[in-house]
Amino acid sequence: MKEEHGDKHTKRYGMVIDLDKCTGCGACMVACYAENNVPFKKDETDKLDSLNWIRIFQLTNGKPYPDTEICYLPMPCQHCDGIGKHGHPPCVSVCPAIATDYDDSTGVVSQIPTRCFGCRYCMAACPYHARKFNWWDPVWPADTKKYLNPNVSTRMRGVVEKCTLCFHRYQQARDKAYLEGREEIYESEYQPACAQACPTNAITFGDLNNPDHAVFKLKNSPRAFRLLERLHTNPKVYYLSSKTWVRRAGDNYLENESRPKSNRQKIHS
Amino acid sequence: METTPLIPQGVKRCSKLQFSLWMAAAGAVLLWGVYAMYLVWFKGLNQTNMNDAYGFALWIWADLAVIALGGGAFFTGFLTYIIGKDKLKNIINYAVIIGFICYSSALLILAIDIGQPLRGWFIFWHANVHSMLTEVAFCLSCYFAVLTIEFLPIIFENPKLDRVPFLHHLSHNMHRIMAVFAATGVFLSFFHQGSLGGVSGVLFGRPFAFREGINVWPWTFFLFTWSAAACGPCFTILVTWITEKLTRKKLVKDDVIQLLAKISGWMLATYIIAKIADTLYWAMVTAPSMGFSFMDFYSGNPVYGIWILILEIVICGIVPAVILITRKGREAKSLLMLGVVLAVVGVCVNRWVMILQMLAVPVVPFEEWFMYAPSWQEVATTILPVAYGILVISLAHRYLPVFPQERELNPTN
Amino acid sequence: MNTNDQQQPVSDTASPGTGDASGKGKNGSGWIILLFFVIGLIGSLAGGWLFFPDLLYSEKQQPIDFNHKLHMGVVYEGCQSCHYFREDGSFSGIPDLYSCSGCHQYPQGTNPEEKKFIEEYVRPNKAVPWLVYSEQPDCVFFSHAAHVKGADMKCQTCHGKMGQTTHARPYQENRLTGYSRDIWGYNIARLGEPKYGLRMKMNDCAECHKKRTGHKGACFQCHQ
Amino acid sequence: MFPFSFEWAWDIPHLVFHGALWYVLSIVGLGLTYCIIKSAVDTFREEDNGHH
Amino acid sequence: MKIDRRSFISLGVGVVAGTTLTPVPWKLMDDISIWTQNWPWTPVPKEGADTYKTSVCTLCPGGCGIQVRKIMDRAVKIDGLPEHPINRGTLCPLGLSGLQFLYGPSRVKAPMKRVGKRGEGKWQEISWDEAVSAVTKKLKELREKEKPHSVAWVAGTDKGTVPRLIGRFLTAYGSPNFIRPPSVHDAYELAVYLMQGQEGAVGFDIENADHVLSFGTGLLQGWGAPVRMLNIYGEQHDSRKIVQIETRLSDTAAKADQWVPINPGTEGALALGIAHVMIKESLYDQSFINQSVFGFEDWTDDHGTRHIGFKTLVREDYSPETVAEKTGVPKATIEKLARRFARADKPIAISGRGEGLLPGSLSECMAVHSLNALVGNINKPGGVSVTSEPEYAKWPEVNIDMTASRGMQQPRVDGAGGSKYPNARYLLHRLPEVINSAKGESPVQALFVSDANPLYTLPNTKATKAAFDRIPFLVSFSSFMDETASHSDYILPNHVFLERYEDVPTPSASVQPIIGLAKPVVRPVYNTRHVGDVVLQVAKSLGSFVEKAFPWKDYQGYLKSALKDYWDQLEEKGFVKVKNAKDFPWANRFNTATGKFEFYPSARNQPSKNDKKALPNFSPVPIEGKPEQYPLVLMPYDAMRLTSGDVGNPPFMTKTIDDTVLKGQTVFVEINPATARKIGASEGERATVATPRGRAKVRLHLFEGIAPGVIAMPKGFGHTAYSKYLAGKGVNFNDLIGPISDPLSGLNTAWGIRAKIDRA
Repeated sequence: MKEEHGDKHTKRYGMVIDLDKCTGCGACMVACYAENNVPFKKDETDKLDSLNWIRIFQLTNGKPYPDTEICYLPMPCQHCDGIGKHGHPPCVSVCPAIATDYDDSTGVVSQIPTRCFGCRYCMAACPYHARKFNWWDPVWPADTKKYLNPNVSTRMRGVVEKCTLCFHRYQQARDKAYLEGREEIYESEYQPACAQACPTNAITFGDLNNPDHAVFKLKNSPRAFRLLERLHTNPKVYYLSSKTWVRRAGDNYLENESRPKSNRQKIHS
Repeated sequence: METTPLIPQGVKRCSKLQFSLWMAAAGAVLLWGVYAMYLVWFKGLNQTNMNDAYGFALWIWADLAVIALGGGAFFTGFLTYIIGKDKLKNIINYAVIIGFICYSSALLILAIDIGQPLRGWFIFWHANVHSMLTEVAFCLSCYFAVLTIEFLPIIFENPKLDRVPFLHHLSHNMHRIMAVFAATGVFLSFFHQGSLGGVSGVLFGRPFAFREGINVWPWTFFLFTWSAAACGPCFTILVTWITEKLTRKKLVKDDVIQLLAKISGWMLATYIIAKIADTLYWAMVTAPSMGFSFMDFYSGNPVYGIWILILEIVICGIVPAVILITRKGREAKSLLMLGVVLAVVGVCVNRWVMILQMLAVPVVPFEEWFMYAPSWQEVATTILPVAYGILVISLAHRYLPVFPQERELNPTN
Repeated sequence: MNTNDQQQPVSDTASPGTGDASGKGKNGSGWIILLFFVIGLIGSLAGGWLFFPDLLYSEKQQPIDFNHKLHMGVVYEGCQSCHYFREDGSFSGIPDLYSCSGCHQYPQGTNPEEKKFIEEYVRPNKAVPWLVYSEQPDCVFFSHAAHVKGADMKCQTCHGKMGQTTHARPYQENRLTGYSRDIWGYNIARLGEPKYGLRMKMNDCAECHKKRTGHKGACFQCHQ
Repeated sequence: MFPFSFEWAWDIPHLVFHGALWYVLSIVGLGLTYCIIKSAVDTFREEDNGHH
Repeated sequence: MKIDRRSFISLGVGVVAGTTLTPVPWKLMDDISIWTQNWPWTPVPKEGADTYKTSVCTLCPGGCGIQVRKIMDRAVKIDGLPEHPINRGTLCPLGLSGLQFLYGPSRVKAPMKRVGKRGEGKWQEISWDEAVSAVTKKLKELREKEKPHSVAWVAGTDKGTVPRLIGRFLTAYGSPNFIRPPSVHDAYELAVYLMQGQEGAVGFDIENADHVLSFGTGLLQGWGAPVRMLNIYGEQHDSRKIVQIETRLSDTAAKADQWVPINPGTEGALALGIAHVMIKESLYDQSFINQSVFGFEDWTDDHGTRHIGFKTLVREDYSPETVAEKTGVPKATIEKLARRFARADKPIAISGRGEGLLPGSLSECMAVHSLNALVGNINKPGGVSVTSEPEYAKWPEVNIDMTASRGMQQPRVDGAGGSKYPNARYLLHRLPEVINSAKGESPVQALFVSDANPLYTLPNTKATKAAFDRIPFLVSFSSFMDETASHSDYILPNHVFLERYEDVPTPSASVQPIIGLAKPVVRPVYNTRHVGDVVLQVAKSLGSFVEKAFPWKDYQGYLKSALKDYWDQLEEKGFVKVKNAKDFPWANRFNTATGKFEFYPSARNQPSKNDKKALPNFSPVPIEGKPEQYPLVLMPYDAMRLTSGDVGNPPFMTKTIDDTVLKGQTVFVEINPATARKIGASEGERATVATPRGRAKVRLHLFEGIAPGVIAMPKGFGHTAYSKYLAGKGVNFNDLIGPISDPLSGLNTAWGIRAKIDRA
């Protein structure tokens, strides 16, 4: 199931999220808002009308008290490598105006809000609901405009946005490398805001193709799984969990299991 | 009754007052829709009940439905000009007008639906040729141009316009090469109807909609074209029948209707066989390979049960097909109309399922079904094309010689 | 008009079959229609090509008439003396007031513009609202480092002879978008040699990238 | 859509897609142009011939 | 020539045809699109050189090091400081939201004077001079009336230079009423004072512990220094076992290696049950118990009276069978818990519920701390120890005048340290009751509130408000329009932490003493002033002795003089690890009368008549309400994404909250599906929850992780002030509960209240 893509020379940035460590504290979400100029509204409780580039889901094993267990699962854009060949995530080929593409050199799935004209086809295509639509004009009340990050453009109403793996940080790291005459970018130089903030270090980020990066080893852990592997979306976000029910909740059923009658677990978010 | 030069000679039309009242009623509905459209354009899509799970909603369904129903134009055109079913010339004008209405509505809906209408042209300029939606946009626009070209000569046949020599000639010349336009229209329709099917069929992140197929075209590509060809003419028949009821006169001879119904019937019958085969393959092979069992798609939610599949395939597929392919069914007026209505409902249900149910089905195992009800703005903008269609049909019927057989069927003296 | 309409046919029918000329006269309406078509066509063509560009842009003067040539004569490191790279690899762009007042705390010469600069900006410690000819929209991430350091390009390649100018030319701002005219180019059809440096629409970037690297690049290469 | 737009590529998908597009557009455009010119000529000829 | 309509149509056609061949439509189309890409109402952040400033976050007692990214003069992002020992480069959602406090919509932008009725929201902006003179005038007046002791000051903490400054001011002025809001550390500190004779904060060396037995403590939900806890949890995930004893499957319970569900309010009993097993099976640290404790075995006092020891108590009263019945924890589980705890290398037992804003019962705290004594893991690496505050520069004693001296001799208004509660230091929760029950004028004539929001955080909000309404002069120093500020007479807004200097004392519950320094990262955004400076100015304008007590020009000067040796290092790095602390200098040195760890605290004035009451025991805290009328038990819970203290939840954090916790403006109450079934309720249903103290409209969330018969509700909602991004959302738990004073300590112990649910 754990397919490898691409040769060793191209980078494939991705993350490994250790669900055993994630306590659902929300630091990744807030770090993301702050880094990426994600606006806020008075009411953000409609999670389908709430801009979140990474959202934490709460899963429960559904067992009655006191055998109940819960697990938090942070879900950013999965930056799918896609089906079959390199660079065909579900969302990219459907965009009629090439507002999103797959960067062969880094594996990042981009989203360019200024190109996007808001048809939302990519949102329909994404099984993870990682893509969010700007239903409203963003508003920054009082003096909150002052904290906007100049490295990330604010988005306007009527376009789709999503996690970029903080690609602007890659751009900045690359600039520095150019200045210093380097080809390589260090692992620590390019880390997205969520991974940087995570107080339990549940999020590890790096080049999945690079044996020197922490994610390289982690992704091959026996605890590793990816969401909905059977769709062959081939995500670059890996999850680690020691719990079978969690791994089952990530895929519809596990590889070596015979197919249950209805493979959908009754798992509430 | 009046006989201003605007109204074609030798036909009866209702009084100006009656016509104005009728138009005012439809106009009021239209205005309501226009107001909603204004709200959506100026305040944004937050006026709808769409959300991040329901990026496509009522409008897109309406879009797909009207395009399927407008398929009567291309298929009737195909039969008339290319196959040479001359009899259908008696209904082709109306089919074209209905198609024109459907397609202009579809374009309008798309313009309302997108988040940044002022950038809508990006779809052409920055076209991604791999996207089904790009193909839809191009073919839709081109076909709309073709439909306009097909509609124009009918407009020029208005007595007053016909007096303009240039328009008279233009109308004549366009008629002469109509087969070329019609053929182009058929070509375009084949692709955009198909691409609309492809829109959901290619989504390999959506096991409910995903279909295997040939090369880049999923089975839904062909099924959509097929069903539009089957059900579009049924819609033409239905609207013709409604027009006849409203104007209280016969406009098209029965044999014309029955010929069209018979062809539709066979199209529908073959379509439904293909659809059943497709459904079986999807339920038994495609979906399980993606980790889903058939009943996952039809349980665990308050609305979408197995009933919708039965409705689509049996009640609105097999039943109308049987009615329309049997002579008895076609000849009994009420049965014929039942068949036609079911076919129209069937194709609408199919489009609903492929777009709205697709989005309702949870894919990530820890998500729940997504339910959605449209806001009034969505309803209003969806009804807008209906009002607009009524207006156009009323104007066309009053001022243009749409039905060649009308004079014969309704002698004025 | 109406009466004309009614009278005209009478005069037309009054002189039937008077040869070609009158035939044309009779059918003159056709030619007049054509004439009007041509008038409309040429008029709009002229308006669109000649007057529209000037209507679209407003013209603004720089706050200070800056003399690049003069400065180039006294600095040691060329453009990068003032337009330098910061340590983190980002590009400083237009120097801030602090950089300028390093030298211009007091007048270095007798230039009235310098005097104005010191009085209006240095003394009150107010940032100079320079108008940037090559300002890109916010969604663009342009890496000077990649071009200047990575690809070893010269400033002049894109910015033309900016360093040799003795006066700050007027800044033309698109009334709709607020952008400098330099981005689109001074020729409305985007033809011919660009007047000041390169044109800087995305297609212009793409053209050069295609030529030099063989591909136009991924979205995120230049967008943020 | 045009060879000078950013996305244009001289590859098979583009050539097939846009080939078909331009083919269709040409047919429709040429057909329409033909009709218009023919009708204009017809109109003038008719007027010249003096019958309506 | 015939010019007719057709000519004009033709002209039009020509114009249209011509225009399509000009740039006009195409260029406009492009430009209009570019306009939509840069709508003037969508802000474009300005670029510029970026710099990083290090500082310390003061939004909670965690004291994390932060680095603030600045673009020109704007602060644009707060990240964790990689070299800071507490948070090691990471940060919690609250700290990450810090800039929303700086630039956000709830800031008070200038000194304000109330012009309407209290709480009406009508304010007049005044100058700082006016503000200071208004305060001075009132204080002078009270001194003239010989009532300096009717002044009280509620300050967020009693550690650091600002509280010291305020304390010094009150002393010079003549009031004993410096009050700190309650927290779990009150109980800890009291327990170690009684059992170890040591005064100071209690530190838990969890970094080096290998087994943590938590009695409902929200270790991963904001307890102590929250990021430190999360760091520890994440980094040494496999080498440490966490056992969480809790009624509800909290986030901590969910992430713990073992969750032990327990009947609410019986944690103390379980601790003693575990002690029973450890003693019975001789699993305790023999050498420690034999050498370093008092009151373990039975003993005889000087009068020859025989007293029972801890051993006898737990063997008699807390057998696993009895405890199992009380707590609902099976006997076998109790035994296993005891064995695992005892056999661990470095086990730590921690008490106190949730994030720790509630002191809790002293006896429970002592019972749990007994376990630490049984394993001898006190004042050792990997154990529990008492840390003292790093020493600051000493200041000259305050010389006070007669008025002040008389004032200082008055009993504290909250009763702490008085005859009834001699061991308590602050009892803020008693203040409303004291004021409300006073005959005649309020014993508090002027109340100052800084870094605290008692009108929100104190239990029984209604009574608190009534009490505050009786205080004639109410001044808030809040930077934000919080509940207390909006009900006060004057608001003298403090800088927020990113605009001011302030020392940050050792992070809560940490062993390593650290001084942090919050520094002005940006210039003050609004017309605000450091509370320390205001105190100095008020002192100056009061003149005479008060003025003389403050020889400093401004707060910064005062701070510099206080931090003396540390200053340079603090300025540079932002924090200082105080050296001597690592050696655990107090190891095994207890300052009790016996010089040992005392199970039987001799610090209590006289030996209790009832030994069983004096020893760590289980005396269940009664909760309000009759079971017949209120069949359910309502408990609050804390979550990392929701602040429940004086700092209102910032919009970013509110945005992260799940839709099963808050929907629209309504909060969810968690209910077990079995309990819900009994009342016929279903998921998401609207209902009213009623307690003896109040009613609230809520929705129900069916959650398997909550014990049947218990319902739970998050703390931190129900704000009435701040901005629209917080106000009006959900219910303040304090509206539904009242305080219950611990008969021993006076501390508030109310952990829950009986409740019922009325379906809407």
